[in-house]
Formats: sequence, C-alpha cells, structure tokens
Amino acid sequence: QAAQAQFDRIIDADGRIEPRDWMPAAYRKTLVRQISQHAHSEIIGMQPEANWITRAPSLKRKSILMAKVQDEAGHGLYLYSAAQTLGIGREEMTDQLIAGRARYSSIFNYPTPTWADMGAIGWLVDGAAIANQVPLCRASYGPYGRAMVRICKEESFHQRQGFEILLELSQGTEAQHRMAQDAVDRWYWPSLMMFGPPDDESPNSAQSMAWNIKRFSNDELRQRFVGMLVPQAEVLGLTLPDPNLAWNDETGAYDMSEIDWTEFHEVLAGRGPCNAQRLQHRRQAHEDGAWVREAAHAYAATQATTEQVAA
Amino acid sequence: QAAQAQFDRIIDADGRIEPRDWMPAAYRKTLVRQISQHAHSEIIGMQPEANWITRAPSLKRKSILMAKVQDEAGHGLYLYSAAQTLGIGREEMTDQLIAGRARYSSIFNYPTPTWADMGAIGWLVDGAAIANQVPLCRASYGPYGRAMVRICKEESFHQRQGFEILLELSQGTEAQHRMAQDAVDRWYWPSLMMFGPPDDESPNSAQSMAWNIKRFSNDELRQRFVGMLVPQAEVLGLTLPDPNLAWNDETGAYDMSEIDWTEFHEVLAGRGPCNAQRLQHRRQAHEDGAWVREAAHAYAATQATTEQVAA
Amino acid sequence: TPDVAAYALWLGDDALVLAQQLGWWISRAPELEEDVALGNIGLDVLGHARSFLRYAGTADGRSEDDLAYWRDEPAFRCAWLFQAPNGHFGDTIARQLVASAFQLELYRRLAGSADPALAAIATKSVKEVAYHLDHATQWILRLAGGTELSRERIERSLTDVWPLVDELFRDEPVIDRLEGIAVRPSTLREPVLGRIQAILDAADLAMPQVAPSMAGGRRGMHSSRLGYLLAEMQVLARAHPGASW
Amino acid sequence: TPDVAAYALWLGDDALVLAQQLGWWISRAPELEEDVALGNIGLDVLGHARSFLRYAGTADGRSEDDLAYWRDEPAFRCAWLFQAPNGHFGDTIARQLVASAFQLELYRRLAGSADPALAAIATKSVKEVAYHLDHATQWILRLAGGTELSRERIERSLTDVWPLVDELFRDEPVIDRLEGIAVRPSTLREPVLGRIQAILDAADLAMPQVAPSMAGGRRGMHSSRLGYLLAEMQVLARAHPGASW
Repeated sequence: QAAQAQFDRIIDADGRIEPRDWMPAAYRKTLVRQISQHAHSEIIGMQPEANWITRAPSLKRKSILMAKVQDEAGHGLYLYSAAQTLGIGREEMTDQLIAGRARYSSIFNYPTPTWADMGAIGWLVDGAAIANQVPLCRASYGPYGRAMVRICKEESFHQRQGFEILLELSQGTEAQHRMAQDAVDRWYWPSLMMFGPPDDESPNSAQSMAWNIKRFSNDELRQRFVGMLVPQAEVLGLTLPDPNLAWNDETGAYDMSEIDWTEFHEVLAGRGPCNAQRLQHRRQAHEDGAWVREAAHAYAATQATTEQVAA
Repeated sequence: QAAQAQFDRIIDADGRIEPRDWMPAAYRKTLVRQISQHAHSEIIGMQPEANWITRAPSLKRKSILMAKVQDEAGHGLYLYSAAQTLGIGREEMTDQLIAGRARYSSIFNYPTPTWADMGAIGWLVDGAAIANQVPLCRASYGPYGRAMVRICKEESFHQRQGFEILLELSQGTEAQHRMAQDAVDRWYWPSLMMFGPPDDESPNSAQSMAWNIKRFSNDELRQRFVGMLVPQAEVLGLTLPDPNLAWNDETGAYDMSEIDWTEFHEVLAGRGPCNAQRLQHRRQAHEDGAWVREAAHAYAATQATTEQVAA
Repeated sequence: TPDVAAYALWLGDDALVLAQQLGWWISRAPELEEDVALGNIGLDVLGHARSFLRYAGTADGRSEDDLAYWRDEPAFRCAWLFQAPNGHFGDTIARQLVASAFQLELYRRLAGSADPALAAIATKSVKEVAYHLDHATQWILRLAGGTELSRERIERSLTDVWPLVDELFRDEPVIDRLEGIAVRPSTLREPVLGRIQAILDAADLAMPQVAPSMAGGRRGMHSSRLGYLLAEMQVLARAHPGASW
Repeated sequence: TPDVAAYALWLGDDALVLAQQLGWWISRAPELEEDVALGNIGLDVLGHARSFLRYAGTADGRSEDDLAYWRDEPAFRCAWLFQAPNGHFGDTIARQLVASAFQLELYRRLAGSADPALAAIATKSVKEVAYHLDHATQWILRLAGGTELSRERIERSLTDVWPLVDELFRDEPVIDRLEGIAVRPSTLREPVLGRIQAILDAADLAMPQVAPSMAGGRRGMHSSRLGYLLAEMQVLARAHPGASW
C-alpha cells in the first residue's frame, strides 16, 4: 500500500518509474504488451523496406535505405531491452512473435510493390509513428521514455528522407510521378488507421492516459497528423486521396471522410496481404540462424570456463 | 580360360558383350570408369546450361532449353543404369562425384556468361560429343552401346538447336552477332580438346580400341569434327578462331594451329574457372535433397511391409 | 474481346510464373528422376502459358514474348499462389498440389467454354495437369508417410502456402462479363478443396486452418516475390530491345 | 588516366558487389545484433565502393550511378571472391574474412599511393576494414569453437570459398603501368595469407588445401552469380532511363 502510494505520487507528479520501483501488475503488463508490440513492429517493419535494398535505384538511395532498415533493427534492440527491464526475455518475445501470438503494427502487412513505397512509408508511416511516439518520450516508465527519445530522433530523420524520395519522384518523369501518387494513394488511409480506433471505441486508452503512458487521444493525434500532411502534400505536388479533406474554420480542424475500418479489421485479424509472409520471413531467419546462436552460446560458455580455470 | 576364349570370339566377331557374360576384370574396370565418367558429364553438364533457363530471352527458347537440360538428366539416368549392370551402384558413383574422386568432361568447368554460350555449347560441345559418341553406339558392351544410340539421337537434335541459336544471333543485331562470335571464340579450342590428347600421348587408347570400346583415334575424330565445322561456320557467318585453319589438298585434311594444352591440363587438374563451383552445386542439391530421398525410402519400406502383411 | 484477353492473361500468367519457378529446379532436384519430372511439369506448364498468352495477345496484336518480357509487374495478373517461392522441395510440392488441383478443375470446366480457343487450350492441357496432380499427390503421400522430419516439413509447407489458396476462388468484375466463357472462380472452391481434402485424408494430414491473405494478383497488386522473378526472367530480353532470338 | 580509372574500378566493383550481397542480410541475420553489424559493414563497404567509382568515373565523366547501373556484366572488374554467394551465415563470414583481410592489407598499402585520391580513399577506409576483419575473426572463433555442427560448417565454408582466393593476388598488365600508384596484387599474397593463417591458427582450423580457380574477374569474365546479382541490382534504374532519384 505504501508502494502503491509512492507509485501514485510519482505518476501524479509526472515523474518516472524505474525498473527497481514497485509498480502495479496491470501497469507492468500494459507496458510489456505495448513495448514488445512496438519492438516487434520495428523488427517486422524492416521487411517491407528491406525488400528494396538490393534494388534501390541509386547508390545514394541504397545507402540511405540500408542505414534506415538497420536503424530499425537498432530500435528493436533498444525496445526489447526496455521490455527486458520489466522481466520478460527477448527469446520469449521472439517466440511469441514467431508463433503468431504477439501483435505488431498492422501497417507492415501491406506489400511494397514499388520504390515509391519507400517514400510513402517514410513520409506517412514514419510520420504517423512519430506523431504517436513523440508523446511517449515522456512516458512514465523511464527505460521506455528514454528509448523513445533516441528512436524519435532517428525517425524524424527517416521521415524527412521519405519526403525527399517522394519529392524527387513527384518532380521526376511522368512515370515516377505516377508511382509516387499511387504509393500515397495506397498508404494514406492505412497510415491514418495507425492511430487506432476512434476515441469512443478505444477502451484501453483511459487507463493508459491515467498512467501517463499515453498522452493524447487517438483522434487528437490523427487530427494533428493530417494537419501536418496537408501543407507537405502541397509542396510535394501530390494529392491526398480524400475528396472531403478540408479545413473547417468553425471546428478549427480538418474535416475528413469517415475512415472505412473494414479493411483495418481484416488486416488486424490476420487477413492482410502479407501477414503470413511477414511471420514466415521472421521464422525463417530465426531458424536459419539457430545453429549460429547455438555456436555463439557454446563458445561463450567454453570461454567462461577457460577463464575460470585460468583464474 | 574357356570364358576368356568366348569373350575374345565375341570381340573378334564385333559382337556384343552382355551383363551376364563373363568379361575380363580390366574390361569391366575400363567400362565402369568410362561409363560413369560419361554419366557424370551429363549431370554436371546440366549446370552451364541450367544457368540460362530462368533468363532465356524468348519463351520458345526457354522451352527448348528446359527440354534439353532435362534430356541431359535423362542421359545421366540411362548411363548410370548401364554402369549399374557392371555391378556399381548409383549412390557409389554419386558419392565419388561429390567427393571429387570421379572425372567428368572438363569442358563443363567453363562458365556460361552469355546466352550465346547456349548456342556454342550446342554447336561445338554437343557436336564434339556426338563425334566422340556415334562410334560408341557400336561399343562392344551391349547396355552401353544401346544407351548411346538413344543419347546420340537426342544429342544431334541438341546440336541443331545450338546451331540455330547461333544463326539467329549471328544474323541479329550487332550486339547479338558479337555475342555469338565471342562465344565461338571461347568454346572452339576447348571443344577440340574434348577429343583428348594427341594420339601419340594417349596411352589407354590402344587397349580400348582392341576391345571395340573405342573405334577411332583422338586425332582422327578431331580432324573429322573440324571438317564438319568449317562449312557450318560459313553458313553461320562466324569465324573459327584459328588463323592457320586451311584445307590441305596434299594431306587431304585440315591444317590447324597446334593446340595449346596448358589450359586443358590446368582445368583437368581442377584449376578451371568453375571446377569447385560445379561440385558445390551438385553437393548442395544432393544434400538438400537427402531428407526427401530418406522419406521416399522410408515410405516405400512401409508400403512394402503393409502389402506383405495384407498378403 | 478485351475481356476474354484479360481472362486469358490470368491463366497465362499463372502458368508462366509457375513454369519459371519450376525451371529453376532442373539440376537442383533431390534425385535425377525429379530433375526430369519437375522439368517435364515445367515444360507442360510453360506450354499452357504460351497458348494462353498467344491467345490473349491476339486482342491487341502482342506476341507471347511481348507479354512475357515487356510488361511491368503491375500488368501481370497471376495469383499469389503461383508466386510463392520454391523454398525446399516440400514447399514446391505443396504449391504444386494446390496449383494442379486448381488447374485441373479449372481446365475441365473451361474445356466446355463457349470460347473455342479457350476450350481447345483447356482440353489439351487437362490431361497433362492430371499427371501433375498425380505427381504432387505421390509426393504428399511419401513425405507425409516418410520420416518424422519429412512429415513435419510437408505439414508446414502446406500451412505456409495455405493463405494464398483463397484468392484462387475470388470473383472479379470481369468474370461477370464472361458468362459461359470463363469459369467463375467461386464455383471452383468446392471441387478444388474437395480434391485436396481427399489427398490430405489419404496422407493422414489435416487441412491447414489459417487466415487467408487479401492478395490481389488479379488486380495487379503482387507479392514481393514477383518483382525479383520478373527482373531475372526479363533481364536478357530487355537488354536487347527489338532483337529476335 | 584511364589506367588509374581501370584500377579504381577493380576496387570499386569489388566493394560494390560485396555491399550488394551484405545488404541482403538486413532482416535475415541470425540475431538482431548481426542485422545491425552486417548492415554497418555493408554500409561501410558501399561507401568505399562509391568513393572508388566516383573517382573512376572522373576519367570519362561518368557518375557512380552510371557505373553501377548502366554497365553490363563484361564491363565489371570485380574478383570472383566478392561474387561468391551469401549462402548461410558461415559462408558469408568465410567470404568476409578473406575480403576484409585482403582489403585491409591493400588499403594500408594504398594509403601511401602516389595518387592522392586513391591514397585518401584508402586512408579513410582502412580503419573501417580493420573493424570488419575483427568482426569476421570473432565469428570464425565462435563458429570453430562453438558446436560440432558449426565447426563442420565453417570448415566447409572456408574450403568452398578458397578456390577464389588466388585470383586476388594475380597481376594484370595494367598494374605494370601503375608503379607507385596501384598496389601490386602479387605482393599482397604473403601478408594477406599470413593474417588469415594467424586467425585460422587461433581457431584451430587448417588452411584449406584446394586447387585455385582460374576465375577472370579483372578481365570481365565472371562467375555465374554476377549476372543474377546485376539483374536484380539494376532492374529499377534501367526501367527508368534518364530518371533521377
């Protein structure tokens, strides 16, 4: 009870909970779920972009893309580490992911058929991720908040690169411009869905906000994101695929078409285009690498023994 | 002794030795070596051409090439069967091949960097093979001779296809013509070396000829082959890369430059461009397929037991 | 008509992509007999592809090679099943089982099409496809009834390919305009799955229970694999525009 | 001069092809740390490739992308070692061991080249390559001293890549014209093999005893792998001639 009071005091003062602090079981569970889901998203999220590393159309773009996808592996590592401070192991999380028992962001279940998708993912998907994540830098759980600071810095760099890819395409040949518009058409709605269901259908949000894990509602974040996209789309010379998108002076916000959540729920239920492929790819890498990890463990164990004997 | 006499009588009468007939150990050994080497050549010889199946430049050519490489697998099968009648198993021969202890035709240790190589292999390599093999249709060992009849028929079909590929290229665009000439330049000398060392340096030939396994000397066959190539090269509009090549009325044969055997011996000694690659490819296929072969054996064994029990 | 051509492209592209993948196996199969068998199946399927593509091309004067080599990825109409990677031998067999069962039922029905060209191609192809299905069936039995490892592997191969089965049975608007000419995909679901079920039963394997993929091959939205496959298939032809071979 | 450009192409193409192969690993490595490590190494190597290619291109006004995307296979000058397939992780590590040991000795010496541009690229790259070699060395030790399986595999990986080592040390006529500018390949044999020998000794592995391949990369005669690699690498750029990205 004293511990709970101490926890509450920290939360009320918008302070940080650290791994050794007492925390309510539900808080821990929520965090483990959220952080591991976020880590998995980074790892699965490597695939749609890794798909273009070997085919990037210039060496500069190849270099930027390799660095980006590799950053995502790094983000996954930070986040798994943050989750580990809550008492769950990386292997356990990996097993859950591969067995299909863990969630990751549904957006990565869409394919990336063209190079312009590298731009659209950077601009829209990373953009939405940042909008979601910037508030998380102040998340009450210390290791998570600190990991997010580092991640957000890199993500905004990625978003700018995505924007640049689209700009180059939009101002390029006709075929390139078409490719860019097509990618924006395909990724716009899914990126808006990344903020989650409308506020009135988001049951867990209230508790997360009370715990200072979540800071803004889904709809607030979505609205803010669209507000950021509109002027950028103008610069890009690309159209956002919503005929009803318009600034409303009265509400002080953008009017938009209603989101069609049917597809979102389909993808979430495992019926997206690439759900199975993403897990198969991860499983394959994991299984193909098993002998290497085993060798590394065996070697480390032998070394430890040798050192002990020598000592 | 009676058996030896019977054997000699058959050979003298140019008759056929069959699997159940008595034969001298050296005859058997020579045949096993030659037939298995020939079988391995068919199998390894699939690789340089299989290299272009997925990239064949028209669907018609893709179809012809697939059929051809698949025919080679079929030839390998006939020949392994012929060797098996002499008491050696296919597995044993395969193991020897993969372990690098068996020979196959050195010509297949050259790479096939361009599509024109499909033409040059057909025209020159298959051409030389036929010149070597037609006399083998009358080889004294029955199963070998009969396998060769079937193989030669298909090979001459392959040679015509190779000729057609080169003709199309030679009469095509400038780049295509260059590609064809380059391939002929690369394959001409190695194909002449397929007939083996000059007669005065070919120690095993005499015994093989006495046994009616070999019918013509290396140099005779080579000369005959060149005689066939010269008019065909004219039709193709391609140059054979030997400035000294000319008909000699006096000798009634073609004069040619001396063959530089250095490279031949290098390749034979395992130092060709692709020796290691060819064996690695075969080993990989063999090992990747081990679980499949094991499953097939296990299944066949179970089926046999089930049938016995049922009977 | 353009609609008939569009439908012929479906079938032609399915077969073309499958043949392209099967061709890879030649020189890499688990035993020589399978180099020959997979080569034969690949050749048959390539033959079907050429017939369908040639017919599709008559609509606007394109040749089979124009269609195979000079279309970009979004213009292809193959279902995702045919794009599934070769993987190991079991993966190829699992894909082939579904592909052959689908093509067998499809071609049988298409043999009665009101379009005589489609009917003729289907009639010619159906016997070959029956052999392909038999080949796949024999291997399903062997792998399922072979070793513990082979049984595990073929079970997983089936599970992995299964999300791509549903797309084969989805109707698209063009089908409505081809009554009596095309085979309505949704009507194939029952006979195809029935056929597969019987084979899996014989092998004592369960039908995989996994969520279907949205896929989208009939609308030109393809799996990641297709781009790589086309890059390889088309590279030489495209390096020499206008050349003949 | 054209000769210097030709030599810069050797080194640029070696690095480009290696980087292209390493890039494939990102999202496929045995553990996340290796996705990061192989990605980093690939990025470094790609950086070296770009520097060498940019410099090579100054001779006739071609850009790094002109050279990477618009040359056909016979115009490439990479040695066969760099074309060796990724295979499994052990195969990649074996290739990387040789590649890094070679590049380390080469760049160290090239840092003293009379050509200031080559010297500058080499000086900048040598520290990175030392890290790559260390990474490969650590894995050689782990795999050789890990499990029975890992030891068997790394032994075979080394044997498989070994036929391609000899080519790295072969002089070509152009080298004679670049005294003081290029590093004579034959002079690298001893230090490179010495370095590798020391690492293998530490891992209790024997130097493979296998015949060298004739190879021929410096003269534009390439292994089968390169054509596939280029088809994939160049496909998008070539589909849009004249476009910028």
